[in-house]
Amino acid sequence: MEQLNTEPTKTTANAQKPFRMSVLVCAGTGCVSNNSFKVMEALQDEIKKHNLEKEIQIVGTGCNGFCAEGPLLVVQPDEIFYAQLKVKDIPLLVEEHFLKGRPVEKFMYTPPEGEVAIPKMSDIDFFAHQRLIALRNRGLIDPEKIDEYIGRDGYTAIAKALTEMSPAEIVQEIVDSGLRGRGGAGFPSGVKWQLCAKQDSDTKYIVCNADEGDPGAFMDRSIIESDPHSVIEGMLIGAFGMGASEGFIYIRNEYPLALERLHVAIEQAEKYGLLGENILGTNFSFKMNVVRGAGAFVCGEETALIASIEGKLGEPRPRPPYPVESGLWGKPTNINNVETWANVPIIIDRGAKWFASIGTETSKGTKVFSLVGKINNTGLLEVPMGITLRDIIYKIGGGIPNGKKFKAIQSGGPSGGCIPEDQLDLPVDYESLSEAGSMMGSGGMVVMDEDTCMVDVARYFLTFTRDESCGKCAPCREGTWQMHEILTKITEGNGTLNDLAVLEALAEVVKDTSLCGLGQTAPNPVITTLRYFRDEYLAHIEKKECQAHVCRELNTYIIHGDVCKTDGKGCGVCRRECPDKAITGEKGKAHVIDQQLCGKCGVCYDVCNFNAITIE
Amino acid sequence: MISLKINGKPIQVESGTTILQAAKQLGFEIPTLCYHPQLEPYAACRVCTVEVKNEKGNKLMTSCNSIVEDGMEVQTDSDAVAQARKINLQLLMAQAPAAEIVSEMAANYGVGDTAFLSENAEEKCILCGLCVRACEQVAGTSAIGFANRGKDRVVTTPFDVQNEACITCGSCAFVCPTGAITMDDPFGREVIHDEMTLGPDKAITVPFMQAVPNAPAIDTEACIHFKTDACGLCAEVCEPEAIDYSQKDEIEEVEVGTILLATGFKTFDASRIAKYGYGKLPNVITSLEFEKLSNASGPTGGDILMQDGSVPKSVGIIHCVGSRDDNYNKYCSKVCCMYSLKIAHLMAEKTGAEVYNFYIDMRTPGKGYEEFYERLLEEGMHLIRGRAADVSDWAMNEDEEGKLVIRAEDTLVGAVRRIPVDMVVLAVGLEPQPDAEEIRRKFNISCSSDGWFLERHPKLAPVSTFTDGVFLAGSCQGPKDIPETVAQSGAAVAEALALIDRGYVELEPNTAFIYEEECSGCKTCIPLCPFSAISFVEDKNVSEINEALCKGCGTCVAACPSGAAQQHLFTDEQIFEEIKGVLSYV
Amino acid sequence: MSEQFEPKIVAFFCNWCTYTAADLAGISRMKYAPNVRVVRLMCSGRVDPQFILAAFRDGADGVLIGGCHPGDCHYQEGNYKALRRFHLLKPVLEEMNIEDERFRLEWISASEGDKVQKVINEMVEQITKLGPLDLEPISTPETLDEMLEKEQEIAV
Amino acid sequence: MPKLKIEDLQKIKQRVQQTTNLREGKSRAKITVHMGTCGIAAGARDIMDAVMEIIENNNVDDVIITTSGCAGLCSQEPMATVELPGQTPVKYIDLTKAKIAKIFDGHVMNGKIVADFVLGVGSEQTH
Repeated sequence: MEQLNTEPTKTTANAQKPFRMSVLVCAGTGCVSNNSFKVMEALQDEIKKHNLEKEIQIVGTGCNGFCAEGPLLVVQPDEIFYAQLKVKDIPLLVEEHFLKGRPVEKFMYTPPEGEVAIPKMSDIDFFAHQRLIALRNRGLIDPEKIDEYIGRDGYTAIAKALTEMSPAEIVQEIVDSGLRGRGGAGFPSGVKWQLCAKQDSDTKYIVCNADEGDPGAFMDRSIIESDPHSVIEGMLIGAFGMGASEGFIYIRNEYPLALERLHVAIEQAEKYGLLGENILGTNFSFKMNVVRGAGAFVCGEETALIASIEGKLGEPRPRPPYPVESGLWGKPTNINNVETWANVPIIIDRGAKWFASIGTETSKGTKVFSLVGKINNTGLLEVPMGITLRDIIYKIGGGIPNGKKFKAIQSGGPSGGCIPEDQLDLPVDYESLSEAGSMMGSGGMVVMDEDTCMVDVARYFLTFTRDESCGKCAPCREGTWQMHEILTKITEGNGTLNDLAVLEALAEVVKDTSLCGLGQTAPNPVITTLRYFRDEYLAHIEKKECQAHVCRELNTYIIHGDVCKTDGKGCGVCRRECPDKAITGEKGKAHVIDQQLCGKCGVCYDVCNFNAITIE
Repeated sequence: MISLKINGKPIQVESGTTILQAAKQLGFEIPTLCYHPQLEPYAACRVCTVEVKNEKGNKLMTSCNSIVEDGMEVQTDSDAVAQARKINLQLLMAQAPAAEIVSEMAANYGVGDTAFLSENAEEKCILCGLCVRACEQVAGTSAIGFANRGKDRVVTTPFDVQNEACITCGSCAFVCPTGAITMDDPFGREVIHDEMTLGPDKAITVPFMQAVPNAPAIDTEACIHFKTDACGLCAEVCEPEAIDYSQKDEIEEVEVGTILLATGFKTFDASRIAKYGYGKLPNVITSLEFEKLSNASGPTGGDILMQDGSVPKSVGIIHCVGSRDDNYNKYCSKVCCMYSLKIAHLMAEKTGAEVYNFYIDMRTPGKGYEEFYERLLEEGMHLIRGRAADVSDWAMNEDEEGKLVIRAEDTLVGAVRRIPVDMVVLAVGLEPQPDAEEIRRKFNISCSSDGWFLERHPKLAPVSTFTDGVFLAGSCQGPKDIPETVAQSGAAVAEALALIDRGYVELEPNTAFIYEEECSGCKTCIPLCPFSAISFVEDKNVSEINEALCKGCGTCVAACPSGAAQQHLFTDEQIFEEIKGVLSYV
Repeated sequence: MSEQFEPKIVAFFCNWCTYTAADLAGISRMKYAPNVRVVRLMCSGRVDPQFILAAFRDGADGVLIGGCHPGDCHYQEGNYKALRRFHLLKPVLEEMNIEDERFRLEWISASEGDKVQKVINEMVEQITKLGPLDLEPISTPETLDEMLEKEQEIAV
Repeated sequence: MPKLKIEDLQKIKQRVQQTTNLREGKSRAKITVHMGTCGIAAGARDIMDAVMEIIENNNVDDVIITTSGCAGLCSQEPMATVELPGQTPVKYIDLTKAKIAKIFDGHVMNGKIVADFVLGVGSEQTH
């Protein structure tokens, strides 16, 4: 980390000469795991070879959002977007575009159906419909350089708050903005801040919940990786507004890159006097701590998170008293999600009216979603509230790959529900998603196509909540386990109608009597799949059939003799691979599967490259 | 005050009261499993769920921890509540099939057996956390806690290793609703409140029903508050707030004219005779422990039970344990034969067991004692004349299997016999109190060779001692039974009252005195007097003896160089003459 | 001496322990030699060294003092004083070549009747062996003037 | 490290303004130096360095320099196009260090096209 100099520099000798080009390489975890660091090294070497290092700046930014196309980079100022780069492509790219200024079409992004490459990033559908507020700095700044954050109006909000606004005004601004919790429940943040500000206690705490336990959700990770200072500045503003002097960022230990960038950001902020004693010369002080979560999903729940920070067993305790009244070590504690905090600085900067103008009547502002599953443009997107699910899937998501049909979209992680095709014109906001039986949740969206078995999906999510239940209260500890057993029975073809009735009754009771959010929302996958895909359950029970052929015990594998004989010439590959020795036949002749012996493992179906085998 | 309605009935309660407490005041029973009035509510079992209607609409809430709010309408038995309770109870039944309390509670909610799968039929623990909270909030040691998540959640000690912090106070076992925690101590440490030991079962008890004063006292050795400064439950529940932990034992100095020593006896420690197996073999008890068993207010409520709780079918009573024995006490303890016969009779009457008495000589010295002995013989009690050799659980044939075998030589038959019995009562003899030596020195009285206090004269002054004003009563002076003790106590009190009533004290006739004119004031005598009876008269420059203090030992007289000090009845002349006299005859 | 020599022993017994022990020996019909003539005193502390010398002078062949065991004394410390005087007196008696066995101090508690018997018999047997105590006749005590005259002769 | 005051924030912003503008594409003018193979041979490289230096000296933070391929007129290399927002791009030909300096402060800084070095105005038709 080179020495940061803060004095305004004239063009002194060692001063940073202005660059003519910035190559913004995505260094989010997604792309890093796709070895984008090696791509950056290659870029550095090539630039040195053409001794362009003084003119062209290679910058590793946070997650750019378009994970499906990683490793990727954006060349500014021409705003050219290159995708799926390999190390071997770099020499050509550097010479052609960086040296000779001729963009290389071969490496550009071509949309799935379209043939023509789209050079400019803003023209690509994936980016066009998004509106970046929480992710305003993503892909534009190097997260490990505080100056670049300040360059894009960073810390002006806290400066404005400390000098021109009173704590009460700050809280009022958040109330007027209509900002609601981005963690999932959507509790109005302004109200929460007012409750905490009202408490008179000399010690109050501010907590940022970066536990993000939902599988398939990586919004908080990307925000911290691309723009840690936005979270820090948000917390500073909150602390000043509510009168807190110490803050905790509770972040998953499974996010090493985000953790490292957070520590770098905090260090730099402390060096600049933006954290610690009398910030920016005022008498406001704020100490920031980072606490690493030990991997328990339940610690995403407020009171369990508090117990975990206090060093106790991570298990929730009944509310009231709510954390704003008595949280960490009994002191008033305000907990908000990473995305909520990231929105705060810009609300203070641009004002509540501007923020309230975005989104729907009851859900203001934008929401960051991580779009995953059977979708072309897997990635991170931030869209204004009120956008329809259909737009997200088709306009931004680029539709379903391999021409498969859309079946359902699961929002809100394991505690969310599955929403079918006919509900896709639902505007995305807190109320409508919960009416549909799901919930906004932290923002994970899993798209499922026709090859997904909804019963198996419910079972998969129950496996998760069953293992992550803290085990304190009986309905959740035992209920999730029992629901999972019943669902397994159904997927194995032994389910009965009585099982279905017991499952439904149990799901309702677990939802109504569990102590904390985990238990109360764990049955959602079951309840929504039962509501929208009841026929699939009945098919599994009565007809012992799984249309999606996912539940193997219900599949029967059949070799079509003619295809096998003519196309496959009885190659016998399936016969050799079959673990149960259930396939008979000689070379050149049609092969047959003995249904009694067949263990339904599906190997033959996979290995036969003449698709002579089908599943009934 | 908060006003709300429960099942339609209005009620006003203090703010901060929980719904459960308010319901109880109205007499509505709400089932609970993980709730205990003395512990913080934990809301884990969810069985206390009730339906609450307030402005936000209907919601199911747990009543044990939810605080009442104004205008709340609570239903403790709506069908939503019943359904939730039924499913939750079935879940708990599936998790802990062996927990009777859960199946009973489920039964009166019309749940036969659980609709859910259960993995371990013996499981009793429903993870209610009462034990963990008791250990933390009552015992103040937090020796146990929860570990793991979800279905693998267990109550255990850190790293499943025996935790030194555990003070075996038994709070966890006491509070466990399903009996999942039992009180055995694999590490041989003293278990304060093991059910079957005959020690006190609580740290605050009335020692026994007839105790005087008949008021509970705290045993500071066993009380948790004195160990970890936590608990304090007794003070909490005592309405008259009569409990004051700061009280300490006080030493009071009382000026008295007479002292009556009645320090009693100790029973012979039966474990000193290894071969009788007391303390090692189960069901070998002493006669005093038998008394505790047969005592209606004892741990077994008067039933004679063996350690495993069953009734013995055959009992052996061994006489003269530690008495009439060269290795232990030579003397006969006088009372054992009669109380052994009483024990035999009680045993036969209460358990109908076959009773065998092993005696050397059946001593029935009192009024009606012999007749009692005759009666027992008619009742078919077995008597074996011979000191029991040993008691062992080593069986030589089947019917001795699992029994205690008493080996004794039957001198009347002239053969060694082996009697298998279920229980052995050792008629332990009487011994002076262990601190007799210390008491003796303090009161300046002497002891007989076997440690009993020595009376002034066996015939002429049996209840007084060499020190005037100190009298003896009861078995501290020698083994005796209750009638004799009562009689002797009467005598001792009479002697004491006589002394008190007289109003004056007879001085020793043989006190010392000083001839003033002879005394040269050399003060040799003054430091010699242990009773500081000699003082120095400054103006006359002579020593002077205070006759009331002088005990009359004459030590000062022997030391006086000038013969100024003399002793009544033992003057020098008298003694010289006496010496001449004794030497004058042949 | 025609028949066997019978020693005369004077015994000073303390009233509370040794005297009672002797009484107990009597009650228990224990046989011990009659040679002892007992002088009862309230405590062994009352025994004045002069009594011992007077006894030897008046023809005693042995002197026995009997007291309570240390710590048992009815008057708490009497026997300790006796012990001190006993040790101080021993060398004086040796000067007068009175054998050691002739003067003994024994602690005998009230219950040790057998010990009284043992000590007495043992002492009588020893002194019988030693034979009678023959002290040279001491000249009659000089008057004050005779002493003064002697002084002058030496001085000259 | 001196603790920041509020005004320092503004100063730091100033300092990195160039990088931010570069990345946001906000600029007062855009100079494109044609770096085809012939262009480079004809000395486009020096022109590029010259322009970089001028920008540094004048502490101008909102002028963008980019390169592009050969403009087609090899004889007039090295060439550069100057484009002000909302105005038609202007191509300058046969550039030398001195000429580009004049163009910079004439056209870029003051918005006046330096007529005598101009080849033509407007840009080629692309498909």
